[in-house]
Amino acid sequence: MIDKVFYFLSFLAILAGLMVVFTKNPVHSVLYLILAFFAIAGHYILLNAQFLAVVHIIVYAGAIMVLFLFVIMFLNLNAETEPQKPIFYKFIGVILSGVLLTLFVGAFRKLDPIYSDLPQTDIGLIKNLGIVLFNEFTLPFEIISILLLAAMVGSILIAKKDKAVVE
Amino acid sequence: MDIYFILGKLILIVIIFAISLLTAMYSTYGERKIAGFFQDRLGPDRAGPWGILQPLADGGKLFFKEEILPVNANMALFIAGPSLSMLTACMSTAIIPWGTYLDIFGTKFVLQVADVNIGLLYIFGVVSLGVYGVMIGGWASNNKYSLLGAVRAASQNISYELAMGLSVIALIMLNGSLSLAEISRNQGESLFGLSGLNWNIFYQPLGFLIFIVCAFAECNRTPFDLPECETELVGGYHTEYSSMKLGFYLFAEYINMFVSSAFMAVLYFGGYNYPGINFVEANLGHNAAVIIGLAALFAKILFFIFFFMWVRWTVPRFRYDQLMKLGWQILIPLAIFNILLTGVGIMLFDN
Amino acid sequence: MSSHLPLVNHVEKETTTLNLGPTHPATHGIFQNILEIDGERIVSAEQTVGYIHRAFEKLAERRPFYQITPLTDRMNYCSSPINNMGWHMTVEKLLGITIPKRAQYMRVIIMELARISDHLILNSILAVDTGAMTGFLYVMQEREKIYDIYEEICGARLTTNIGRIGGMERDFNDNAIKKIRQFLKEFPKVWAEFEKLVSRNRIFMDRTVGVGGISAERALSYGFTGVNLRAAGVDYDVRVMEPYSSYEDFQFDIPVGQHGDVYDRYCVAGQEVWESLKIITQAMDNLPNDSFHADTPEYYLPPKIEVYKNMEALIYHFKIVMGEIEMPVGEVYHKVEGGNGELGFYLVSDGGRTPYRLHFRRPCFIYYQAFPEIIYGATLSDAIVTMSSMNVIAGELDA
Amino acid sequence: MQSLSNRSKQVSQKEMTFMESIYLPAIIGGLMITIRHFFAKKITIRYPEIKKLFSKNWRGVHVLKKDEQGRERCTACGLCALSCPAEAITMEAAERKKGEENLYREEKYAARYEINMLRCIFCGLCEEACPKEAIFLTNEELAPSRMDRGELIFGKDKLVEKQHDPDNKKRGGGPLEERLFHSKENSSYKSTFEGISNS
Amino acid sequence: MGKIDNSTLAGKLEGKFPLTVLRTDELSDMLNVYSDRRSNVEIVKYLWDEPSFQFQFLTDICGVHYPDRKGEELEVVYHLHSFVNNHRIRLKFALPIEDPTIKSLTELYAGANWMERETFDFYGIIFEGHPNLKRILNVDEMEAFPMRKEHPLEDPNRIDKQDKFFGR
Repeated sequence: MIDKVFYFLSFLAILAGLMVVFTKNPVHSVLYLILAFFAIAGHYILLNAQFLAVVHIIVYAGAIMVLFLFVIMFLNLNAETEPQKPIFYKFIGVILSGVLLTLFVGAFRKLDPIYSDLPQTDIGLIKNLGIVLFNEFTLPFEIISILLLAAMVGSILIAKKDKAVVE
Repeated sequence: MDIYFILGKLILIVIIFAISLLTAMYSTYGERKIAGFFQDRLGPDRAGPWGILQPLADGGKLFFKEEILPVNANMALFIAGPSLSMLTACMSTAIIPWGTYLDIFGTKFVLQVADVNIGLLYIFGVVSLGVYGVMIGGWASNNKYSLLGAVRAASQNISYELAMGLSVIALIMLNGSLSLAEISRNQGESLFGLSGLNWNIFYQPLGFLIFIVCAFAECNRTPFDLPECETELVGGYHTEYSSMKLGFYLFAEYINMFVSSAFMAVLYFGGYNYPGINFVEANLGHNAAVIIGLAALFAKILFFIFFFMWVRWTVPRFRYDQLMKLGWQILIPLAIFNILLTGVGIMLFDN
Repeated sequence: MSSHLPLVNHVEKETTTLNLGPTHPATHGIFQNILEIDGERIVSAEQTVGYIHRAFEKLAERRPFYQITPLTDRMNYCSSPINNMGWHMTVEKLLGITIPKRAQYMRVIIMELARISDHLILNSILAVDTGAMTGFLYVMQEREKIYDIYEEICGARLTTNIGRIGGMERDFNDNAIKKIRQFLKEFPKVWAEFEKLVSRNRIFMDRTVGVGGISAERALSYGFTGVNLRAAGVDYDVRVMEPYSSYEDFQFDIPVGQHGDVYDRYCVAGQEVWESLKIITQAMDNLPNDSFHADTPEYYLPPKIEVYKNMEALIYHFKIVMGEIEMPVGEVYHKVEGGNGELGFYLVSDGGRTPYRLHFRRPCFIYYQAFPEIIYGATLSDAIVTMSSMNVIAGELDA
Repeated sequence: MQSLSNRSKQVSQKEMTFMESIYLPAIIGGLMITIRHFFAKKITIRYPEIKKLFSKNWRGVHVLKKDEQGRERCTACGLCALSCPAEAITMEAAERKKGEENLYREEKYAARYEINMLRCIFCGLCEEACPKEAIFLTNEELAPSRMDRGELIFGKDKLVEKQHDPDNKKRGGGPLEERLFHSKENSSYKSTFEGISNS
Repeated sequence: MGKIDNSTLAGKLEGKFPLTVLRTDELSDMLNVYSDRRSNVEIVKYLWDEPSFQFQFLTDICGVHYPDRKGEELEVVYHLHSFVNNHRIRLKFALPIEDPTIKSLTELYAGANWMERETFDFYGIIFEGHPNLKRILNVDEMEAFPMRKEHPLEDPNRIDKQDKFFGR
């Protein structure tokens, strides 16, 4: 049962990933990317990492991709004016992605498939996550939270300052 | 997993689905009737006694109306938009605890579809997806008003999700759990000598205020109905929609309203708890207490739906930049302040 | 307005053209604004008007004088009695008729009622355009009561065709007087409630304060009159500057604003309703007891009973109805304080049965051209609010 | 700019107090106002069952009146058509023949009398113009609507009243003096015209 | 609040512009000043600037067509208003129909823009220096200038137009 779900999700993720690249319409690309994120979130759930799955959806699908879509919607007001890329860029793109593919294939050949029969653990549950975060990784966690808070306060300040300049 | 468990859950899902659809349906009627009453009018009163068949008539009308598909619209996405809206709106009912459990012939029948331990995060996940329906539909219509509506909806939802999340964090700190069942159970304790009155609203009034404002914004209700404000954007993201696709959008809005009312009731107003729940349980039995609790929860939900409408028919709406300013410059700092306050409170009183 | 300028000028972005109108929920009537927007900021606007141009000035060149009254109904249809009265007074000025005090007071009462109905629509529609629907319906009930009063006086509600050249067509009957008294008693409560609901609400104030402002100099240069000019701080009111129809008898203030923005316009219009109520109260209390029409049988239709019995009356009746009365040669310009400004009638008569030339100075047409300048750099929402607060009425815009 | 009239009064107060600037008091005040209306008496008139009373001066759809003996009053003088600013009235006159005295009051009558309701603006000028008190805008039908535009040209079949009703208190009904009083509720005319006819 | 009376106003104007102000009269309600069309901006500017007048408000612009007056068939009528003195004046400029041009007042009064466009639309009077002189109320494709007297309204008594939809 779990196997079948795994294969389905993997197939979905790969298909969606390919469609991201191959669709002409950037809005469709973004939507396929969201689908890919969902498939990956499904994988997390299979690993019993519910927290990670939900955060993945909230952050990636719910916020970042919305912003992507937001921007693309404005750019794509008329699709006909999309400029044709020169052949040179396409050539470089093919070479670079070929190199990346070789790298991945090489890396995965060395990899032992030890995760395929991962036992059901509760490590991904929020309680355990919290315990780990606040015991083993207290310092990094606090530093990151301060960083985030600083970023948030900074952004609010910037927004306020902008207003003051306009006035 | 035994068969009864699955069967019970299935029944529950069907019932909850039916109830949320029915509530949404009658919310449309309620909206019109309540709007009428607020405005010294009677509202719909022709279809059936007091017009109670009006939602059926509306639904019938929406189903049989001519379907207009704009020529230059992106067909697949044009259809996907309302469907997504409807889907995400219905998904979040899954984790609402409608009661503890019913004891039917010795079998425990839990009145919650899924008690996931990330309950609150699940809500945010689903809610953050809700904007896609609006965005996709607005973009696919190939209409500038729709696009403006979609863009407004997107930025509004993202902005207010943040403040909403921050306001709920204080609640999580207080309860020590993300599970809605757990939060509801915590609120069943006694306060002022009354059992079932340990509601979070008494500890988190500021958090509730932020939450309800954000809930208004997430549901695109006045004063935050900029994505669909008629006087500016004609119909906003659903300008080009007609027949049942339009119906889906409107319906999704009412389901969202139902769901967010339910969450407000569960998170802040004790959920299925009501004053004197222990007394009832001791005297009338467990099942009676649970059913009264269910009724109490529904009363709270209906009150919040009424409150949504009440506010809608009273206040003007914000302007886009003022909305952003309120969200980013007022509500988020306020929510952070609320977290600090809660932290200090927990430190002082819990020890 | 100038505060927005740097934002718009310095950033070069692709703009979008947005057609606001001809049929848009916020264009109350039919006219078009072609907006260039950058995001939500407006970088330029161009108006197209004339969608309901009905060639009233041309039509008026064939109609006898008394048949032009129904045409004026359809200009500012929110306050058509003012237009009617303005037209009657123009013709009376040409003919040199002075009408009795009672008729003048009756006209004042009707005109002020019309002003109330105009301003309450103006303000409540502004509230609707900011999103608050309910207050609109509260005051709309009162507008219906004003229409009931019109109905008692003349028989119609919206396009009134009220009054006659030389006076009113009939005296106020008991019902009308009762209804006016009742209105004077009940309306202040409703209006106070509406203002309480809207005026000091911060959401509404944020939407309107500082939005769509215009300086007094620009307003004068654009030929603003009425509420829009007074909101900019110029206390110009035809009723006070050049009193007509016994306006000099009444005590009232001219409300003025400071910056000519939407909130100023809202406050001025709101206060004018109170002033109008004052005027109506004074007029009702001091209503003289003489005739309701001038004693000019050659211009004023005789009563029916005389028409059946009296040869002269029958002759006059036929002459007036056929438009064969002697009109003096000459030209007059008469102006009244209409719902949204100085409503002028420039009438050239060559002595024929119809006007040789009739030009309507429609305040709305003149001040609406300032719209692109006012909304430059504002957001789309501001443009909507500004448009509705300027009280642009398509019927008057296009004549 | 200097004051032009010395009667100006500054009205708009734009500074918000603290209570106003925190949104909630005004919103709560507004909520209180609306909730009061929620329980107030409703003003809706449930139209087809309950109808609003029209005023005595109501200008509705036209009626071609008959006199006390059931004869049509109209004499086809054409004043109404002339006075109509919308040019909605068309009529054709005909001579009354022998034996028709019980149908038409005057020697001439309107053989065809049509009002195009699509053009009519209900201004009431025809009623004022009529020297024979034949046409009155007293039919209390609201906004005649038909599926076919042709049906909206009202001929004599629709306009002429079925039967004279002496008890009718509307304009144009009842005995002569009362009718006239209704149409012009004033007696100050008399002196005017007496003066003229004497001079 | 100084008052001006019409005779001093007329005298001053005639003294200031002896060649261009043709005549003045006081028909009905206000002072009419008939002047040469080439001087309209100067006169209006003088009336604006002169401290005792200050006609700084343009009430109205309209055209009139007199087909019988040879050489000056069209007439542009300005109504100016001095708020400070609460006084009005009417300026008239006659134009020949072959060359209906007059200078635009848009430099002085922003509000003259649409009024001049309307006058152009109805009478074909060309305002030189107007930033955007095109039709405003009528459709752009229209060729005639409809308010001129050579375009009469149709005869009200014609009977050949029996139309079920639009009446006679």
